[in-house]
Amino acid sequence: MNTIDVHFFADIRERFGKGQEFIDAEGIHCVKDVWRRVAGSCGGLPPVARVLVAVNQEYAAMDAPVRAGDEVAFFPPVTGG
Amino acid sequence: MNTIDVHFFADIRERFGKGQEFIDAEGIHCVKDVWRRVAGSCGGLPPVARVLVAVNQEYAAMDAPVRAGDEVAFFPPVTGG
Amino acid sequence: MVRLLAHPFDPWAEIESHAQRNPQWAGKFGAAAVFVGSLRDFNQGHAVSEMSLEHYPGMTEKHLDKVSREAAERWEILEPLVIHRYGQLKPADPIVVVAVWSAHRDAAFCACRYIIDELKTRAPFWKHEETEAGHRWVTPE
Amino acid sequence: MVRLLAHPFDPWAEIESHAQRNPQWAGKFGAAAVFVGSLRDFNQGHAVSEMSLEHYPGMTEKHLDKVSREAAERWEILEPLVIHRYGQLKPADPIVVVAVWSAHRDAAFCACRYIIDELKTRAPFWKHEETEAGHRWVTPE
Repeated sequence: MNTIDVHFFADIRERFGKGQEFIDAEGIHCVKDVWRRVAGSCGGLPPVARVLVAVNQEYAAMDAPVRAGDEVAFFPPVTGG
Repeated sequence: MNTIDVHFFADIRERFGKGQEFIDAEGIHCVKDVWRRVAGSCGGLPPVARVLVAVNQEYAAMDAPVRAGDEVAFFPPVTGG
Repeated sequence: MVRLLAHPFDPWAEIESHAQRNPQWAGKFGAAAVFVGSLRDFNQGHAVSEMSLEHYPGMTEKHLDKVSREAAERWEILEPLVIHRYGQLKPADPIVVVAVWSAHRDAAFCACRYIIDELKTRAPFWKHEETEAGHRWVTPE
Repeated sequence: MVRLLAHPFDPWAEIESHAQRNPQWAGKFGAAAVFVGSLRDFNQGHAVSEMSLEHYPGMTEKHLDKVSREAAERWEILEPLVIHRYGQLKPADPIVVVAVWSAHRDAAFCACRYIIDELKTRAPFWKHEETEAGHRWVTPE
């Protein structure tokens, strides 16, 4: 498995026009690399400062390490409850 | 109506052996007067400091005024809920 | 609404019927905070087999009405529901329910806590327990 | 116990069945603190006719399990019940239930408040409203 499983939720999912994308792990070291790769294909994204990140379903920072097989998610501030 | 309606609750009721007593309002000016009058007929009362008082169903102090027609109650610390 | 009950009751069913008695509330509240107190079978070092709850009829209702009104003045809430048992209780019996509905959770929580705390420290109720070691009046902890 | 539901539910009936599923609890707890959140028909200036709740399957359950465990480590409580809706909701529909049983009321209140606060600020749910002015993603207040 040499890919990274990327998920998008809520308005970020809408802007990407999809909820999931698999990317090649080649050249990916941290979350920010993943964001740059997927954002390249998408205009009109919210500022990175307003984007929350999870790696393998745990909150993570933009500079958190990522490797092949990881699941990375991008989403806006949560509004449950 | 020249009487005062005195109520006792919980262990104080048990020590008095009754839940209610009417006393003559003559000579009664404050709660402490009521207490002295009823306690006269009863040994083994708890120290006054541990007795709570209500006059007309509102919490009151031992020196609160009392007159004919009033309802006065003596009870221990409450334990509801 | 304040109710004193001499018989066992189902707290969750009472809460549900209170909301149903107020159909105009539907969609207006976003939060309900509830406290239910019930009788434990063990207290202050002894197994409890039965409890009787004495109260001061008249003063109890007045006090609980006043505390509910105070809560509604301090926080933006709908009319609270307060139910309290008296008389003979068995372990696991519900003793008290305080339910508060509000647009927002902070108001609901604060008002609920305020009412149960005031009730516990000021409402004229007295617990008398039957324990393995005899009977006794409960003293505040 | 954490449950995510795609259909409407009765919070009070769920609380009652949770306690009944745990008959060994009877008489052991003296306090239950409960929070129920439901959908208001008005939010941030607009009438709301419908809402959909998106979530992150897998992460949501993990997060709510973790928060429940943290609460049980910090306070002396029985296993909390956490239920959260997702999918399409109508005004007045219950969204979330947090119920905590304990020997004592302070632990029950604190743990209940902790869980709902953590859920609101961290659990991966997103609300999308249909309002009189169109649809919109809800932003945190």
